[in-house]
Amino acid sequence: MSVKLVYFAWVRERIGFGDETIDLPPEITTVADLLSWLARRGENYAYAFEKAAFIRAAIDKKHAPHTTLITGAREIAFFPPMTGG
Amino acid sequence: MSVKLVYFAWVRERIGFGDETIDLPPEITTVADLLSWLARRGENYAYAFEKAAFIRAAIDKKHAPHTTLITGAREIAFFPPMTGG
Amino acid sequence: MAKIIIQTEDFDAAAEAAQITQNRHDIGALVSFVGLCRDESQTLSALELEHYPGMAEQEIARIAGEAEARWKTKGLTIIHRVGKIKPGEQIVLVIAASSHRGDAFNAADYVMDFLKSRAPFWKKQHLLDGTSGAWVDAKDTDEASLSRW
Amino acid sequence: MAKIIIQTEDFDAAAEAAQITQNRHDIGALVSFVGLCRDESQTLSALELEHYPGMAEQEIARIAGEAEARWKTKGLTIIHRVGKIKPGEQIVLVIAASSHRGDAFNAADYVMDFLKSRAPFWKKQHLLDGTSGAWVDAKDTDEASLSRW
Repeated sequence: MSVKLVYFAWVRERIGFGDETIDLPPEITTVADLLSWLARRGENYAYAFEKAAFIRAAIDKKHAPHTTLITGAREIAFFPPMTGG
Repeated sequence: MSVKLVYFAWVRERIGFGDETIDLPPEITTVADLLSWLARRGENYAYAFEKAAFIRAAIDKKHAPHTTLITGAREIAFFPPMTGG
Repeated sequence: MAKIIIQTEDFDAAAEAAQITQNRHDIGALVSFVGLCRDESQTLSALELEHYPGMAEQEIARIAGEAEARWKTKGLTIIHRVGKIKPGEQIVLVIAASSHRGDAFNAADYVMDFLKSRAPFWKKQHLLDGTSGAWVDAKDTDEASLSRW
Repeated sequence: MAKIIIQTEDFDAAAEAAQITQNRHDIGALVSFVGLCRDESQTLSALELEHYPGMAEQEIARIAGEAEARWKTKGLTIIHRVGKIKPGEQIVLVIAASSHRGDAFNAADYVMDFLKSRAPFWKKQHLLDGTSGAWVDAKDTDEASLSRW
């Protein structure tokens, strides 16, 4: 499955870029799976996701808990807790 | 004791004027006493104070429950529940 | 210390807000409340606001002081108009400034609640047909709202 | 339907309020919230607001929709700035209009609470000494505040 990943704030800064499109192995089925898999892709990812439980995710621009299935997702975002307003 | 009485809103309209200075008999010691005494002074007062429990009072520009002693008061106000804001 | 004004003229909420925030970098939240003259039935010519001079200012100052003691405000402005006010016109302004939004929301909300039921103002309706209508009744919900605090 | 804008330019709270109330006589209460860039330590050059385009608008619309379903609003405007914002400048505006003050206060308060913790915006500090400071941390109190609703 090919999916667009987007990163924001210090997640983006730590990874070094804002988006990428990657092919996911079929065993990656949840947001949590994806986070663990990404964290093993390199030091930049490991640094961005070192506190995985802290990272928020969105699937196709909707908030998604880590247990959410990513089946059919076109865009998955990872970012720190929000600080707007 | 001589005291200035002031009236507002429909209390003022029913009594027919906004203020008066009167001499109070010594047996009038509380706001409630004064209300009952005034209600007996004429039809206009009786009409204004027909629902005495509903009328609010202030002594020297501070809210005063009906049980408040009026000793030393210079100005006593009577008015309906407030509707500002 | 709150800024408190009772006046017949209209007020400029934006100018009052600017006066609180100008040249300051310590205000993070500004909550403004504007109360307007409503007329859903389209029968109203104006509301006439009567007040108890002296007591009104004093009572608003007391309410403002309680709000300032309870929440960390960095500015508090209260303007209440009196006299005839037409439908759609502004009646009352409360602006509360603070570092954080919670304090600003609470202070403005608190002041408005007590202003409604404790400040000596009364509203009389003047109707479009030329007659003077009833005095506006106090609402039980306004008195009940005070128990929130 | 709420008016929702994300923009780099500053906003005019008074003009937005006027846009909601003009030619209407059914609005009795207007609550405006303005969030400003604070800098009590006097070390800040600017906050840089980053957002997730598309999701930010969608998430604010969802929050606004919930507020409109929950309280009787007659106008709801939300403007959030992005990009660099200097100390003392405006960041966010929420205006809620209603017949009665309770609905207006609640709707504005609710929108701000969820905007803080659910809308995808992030703040980075740029310091006066030319360095880029840390990203602003989310506050536990903001998340906790949501349980009020």
